[in-house]
Amino acid sequence: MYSEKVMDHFTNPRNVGEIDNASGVGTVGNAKCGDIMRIYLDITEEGVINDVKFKTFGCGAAVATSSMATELVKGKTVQEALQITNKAVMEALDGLPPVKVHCSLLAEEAIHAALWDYAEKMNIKIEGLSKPKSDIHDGEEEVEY
Amino acid sequence: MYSEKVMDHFTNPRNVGEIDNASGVGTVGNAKCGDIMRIYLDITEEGVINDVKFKTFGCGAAVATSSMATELVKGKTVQEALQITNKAVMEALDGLPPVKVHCSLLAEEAIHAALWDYAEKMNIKIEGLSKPKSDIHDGEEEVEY
Amino acid sequence: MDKKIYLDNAATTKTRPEVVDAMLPYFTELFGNPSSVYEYAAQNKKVVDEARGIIGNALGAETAEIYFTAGGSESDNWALKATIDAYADKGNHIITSKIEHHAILHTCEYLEKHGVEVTYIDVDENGILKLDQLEKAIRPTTILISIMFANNEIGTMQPIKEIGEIAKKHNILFHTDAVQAFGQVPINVNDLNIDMLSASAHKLNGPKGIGFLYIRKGVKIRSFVHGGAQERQRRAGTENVPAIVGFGKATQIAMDTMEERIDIEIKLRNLLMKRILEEVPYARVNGDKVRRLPNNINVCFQFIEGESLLIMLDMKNICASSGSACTSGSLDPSHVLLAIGLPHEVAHGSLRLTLNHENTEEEINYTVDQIKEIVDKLRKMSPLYEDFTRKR
Amino acid sequence: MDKKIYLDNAATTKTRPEVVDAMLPYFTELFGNPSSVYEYAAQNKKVVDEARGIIGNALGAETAEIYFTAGGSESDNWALKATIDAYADKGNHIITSKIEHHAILHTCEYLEKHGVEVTYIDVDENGILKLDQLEKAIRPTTILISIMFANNEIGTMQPIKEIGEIAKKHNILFHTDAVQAFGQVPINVNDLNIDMLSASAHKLNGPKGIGFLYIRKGVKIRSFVHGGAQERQRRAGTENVPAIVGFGKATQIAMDTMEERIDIEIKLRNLLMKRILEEVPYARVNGDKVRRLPNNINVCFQFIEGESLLIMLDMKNICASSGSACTSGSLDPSHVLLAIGLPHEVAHGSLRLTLNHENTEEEINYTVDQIKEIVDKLRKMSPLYEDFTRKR
Ligand SMILES: Cc1ncc(COP(=O)(O)O)c(C=O)c1O
Ligand SMILES: Cc1ncc(COP(=O)(O)O)c(C=O)c1O
Repeated sequence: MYSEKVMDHFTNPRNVGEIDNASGVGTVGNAKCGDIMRIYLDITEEGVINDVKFKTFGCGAAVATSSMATELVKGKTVQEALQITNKAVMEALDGLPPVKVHCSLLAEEAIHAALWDYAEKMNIKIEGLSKPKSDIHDGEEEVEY
Repeated sequence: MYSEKVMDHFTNPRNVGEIDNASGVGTVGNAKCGDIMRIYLDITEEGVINDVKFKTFGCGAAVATSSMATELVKGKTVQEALQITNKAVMEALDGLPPVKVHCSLLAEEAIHAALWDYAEKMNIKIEGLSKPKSDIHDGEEEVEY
Repeated sequence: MDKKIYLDNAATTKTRPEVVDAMLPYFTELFGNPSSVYEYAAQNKKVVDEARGIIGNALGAETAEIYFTAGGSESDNWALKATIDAYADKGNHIITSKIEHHAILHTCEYLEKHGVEVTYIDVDENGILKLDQLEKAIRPTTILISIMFANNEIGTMQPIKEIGEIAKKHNILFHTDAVQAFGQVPINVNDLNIDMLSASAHKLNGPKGIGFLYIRKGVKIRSFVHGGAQERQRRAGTENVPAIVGFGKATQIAMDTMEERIDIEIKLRNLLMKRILEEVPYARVNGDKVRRLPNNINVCFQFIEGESLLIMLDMKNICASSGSACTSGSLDPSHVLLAIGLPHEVAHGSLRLTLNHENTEEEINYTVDQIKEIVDKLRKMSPLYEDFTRKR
Repeated sequence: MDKKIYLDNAATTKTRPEVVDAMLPYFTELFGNPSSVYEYAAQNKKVVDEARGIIGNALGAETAEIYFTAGGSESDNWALKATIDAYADKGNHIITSKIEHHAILHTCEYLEKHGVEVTYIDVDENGILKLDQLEKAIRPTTILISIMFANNEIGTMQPIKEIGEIAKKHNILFHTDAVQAFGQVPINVNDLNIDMLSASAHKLNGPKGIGFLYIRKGVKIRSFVHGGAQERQRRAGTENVPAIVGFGKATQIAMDTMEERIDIEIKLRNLLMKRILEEVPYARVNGDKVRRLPNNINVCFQFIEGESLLIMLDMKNICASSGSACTSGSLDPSHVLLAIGLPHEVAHGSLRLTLNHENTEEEINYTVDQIKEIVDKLRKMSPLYEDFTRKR
């Protein structure tokens, strides 16, 4: 059901991991829907995205879009990163099945959330960026094993 | 669907034909239901069924029951013939499919109708015999070809 | 003849060996459930959609407008019952004909018991729908016209284009039971303004137990069988992959060979018809002479009864039918023959022969010879014939 | 492994080669319509009734109580919708469970839209029906209790005998969806007071597209598919002779081999379960430990999502499922896992492995090895796991 590019990014995801003391961290999605993405950004003083890592709980498309989104923003300026839409992510992956389009939206949102966190920490305002809306703990309780 | 006996009496029906100046003729059933039987009886002065012939318009079971019924009454007295029930006809044929039981009833009726005709012609009353009820032309019109 | 002569192709057909071959891998090698996530099953999803594409193509329809079912009966039930459900706000009146298959008629009877109003339009003596009666029957509450493409007993083909136009003019959905027509004659759902169409694979040398309902995009009927999300959530049940593949293959072959098959069938049918009419007295051909399925002949032999005739033909190795095979359990006189105005006793004497491209001239000639002999024999036994000859 | 390891036998099974062999003659040689009058087709009527007899026998039912359908979904739809129809004078209330297959649940939703009242009984944390809740839910207008025999996701088998007794005590019909149980575990409809039972051939190494509904003599439900007089006038449509023959054969083999298959499956399942629980941390087995289908294991791996797991297993040639295959199109968290009380995120991480007698120890060991690796890899990517380890 997935393109070769999606399968490639799913099985060999780029930039998996965490960044200690990241410039910005964003987590979007919620467990109820089965997709959670977290993006870590390392941004230079010049406002260039020097490094990016992600962690994703979700389906193949969620992992692949996270991976591709990180690839697309890496080395970009904050403003350039803001321009990267879910459409761009999808195109770079040679498309997604219709039921999986929301994953690409989530990837876009995750980048924005990380940038918002960065802006808050830096106490700056980024043109065209608004507060992320998703909450990963929507009505879910912890489970004991 | 039919027993061997039924198939035998259907494909080699006994006593098919007419009897000129028959002692009694009975026709029962109706075209609407797709079954018409006519029985001709030749009855001696002693009241013995000397000869019997039939004609039948109907399914395999109708033909076979007519054939068997004629065999059963042949050589019998009128009183003996009256005792021959549809059950006897069916048994002699090794049974009939449930949907075809009415054919054996028709055969019984046809014998009775022929006996009734005989009684009327002779102006006698046969103990235990009542007027036949069926009419072969129930609401049907002739068709032109 | 030692060999069986099969002249009952309207009842069912032989599955073509190529069709069986196409099906076989999907039983044991590629048996996966198309709804599964893994690649192994994705192949099955693909072949199901390929078959869907072949069928859509055959009708001038889109792939996504074809929904697989378990056969013609289910498709007919679905079309009628789901329309009543989905368009309840518009009305509760259905128009159909008196000569539909029982899959339509008994569904209508069921619906009538549930408050639906049904008008049954008459046909003329050749079985052609009375179009003026159809137009007059239309009410503001009419939501569906369901008229069969070709009749299973007498082979008459309806003026589908005209019916489609009437339906369209009045903004009423048009369903056609094309179980006897699909794969036998050309059909284009757009040219004919058909909104829904039923078909069944086993009538065109495909497997039994698989059919489809064509549903035009925009028609809002939902499921008849509720459950899993198969068939784009409109028909639940694990996809019958081998049968679907077989249906696709059978459709492909049917479309590729349609012209030559029609030629063969018409030639044989004309021979059959000519010889019967010339050589058997008091025989009458039922159904329209022109608007007729290529492979169907239906004839009444006066003074004799159909089942007897069938059994005697059977003993000569000839498989034929008297009325619809589905109702042969009851052997009531056919509602179709009564609707074209035949008296009961004549209707009882009907014989349906439905040919296929594998039949030969030799078979046809042998069959006519047997019919002559049997009809003669049965008439000699018939009290109706006796009365008739006496009267003359 | 080069060879595919098929661990999704609850989705569908391979048709046994012997079953295919039994079916083959009925496509091309003995293709007649069982409803026809001639001898050639009478043979087909005979084999259909033989298959019916085998199935009746397997259930302790009479031959005449088995009605063939196109599969489990149709059987479920039939049982529910026709009961509502036939017993409308008694009431319009149905009781079912929260963990039924969608063929039941979506039919219930449809019925609710049409004025029927439905009570969905809860299950406990192992998926066992709450019998006290069931008894309390009974009303004077309750006409049907429909509770599945065994669950398709977590394998839990219900206390069918107790449910049957409750139904009988209150004079309510009892239907059970036994699609996952028929042919896998012993079932006797009389011992268990079952009035109606659904099954589907492709779950027991039979062909797809054929199922049956057992209807106890005296239950007055009529047709769901209206039309021809097939199946003693209760289910219209030309009989799917090859599939019916195949279903008979598959049932025969399933009954003959049941004991040894159960032994093999339980042995393999215990190995699988033991190794997973010992070697994969934060894994939890769902469903009842004892009242459980022999071939089912359902396990949740916390912090990871099912589809990713499935795709990675697929790349290792392992076919598995996460929730019902029927709903994998949507990949919503399974309603069954939610009903046994799992939180959404855990339900998302479920894996269903359903074995069959052809699986080997080697396959199971390989599968566990792969699961370990993949779960580990996915957890390393998971923000939920990151949060969990941070908190510790
Ligand atoms: C419990 C249960 N009921 C019903 C069904 C539906 O059966 P089918 O797909 O044969 O229609 C299934 C299988 O998908 C099932 O597991
Ligand atoms: C015109 C027509 N409609 C519907 C059907 C029913 O099709 P099936 O038997 O495949 O359900 C038939 C065949 O029996 C038919 O001839």
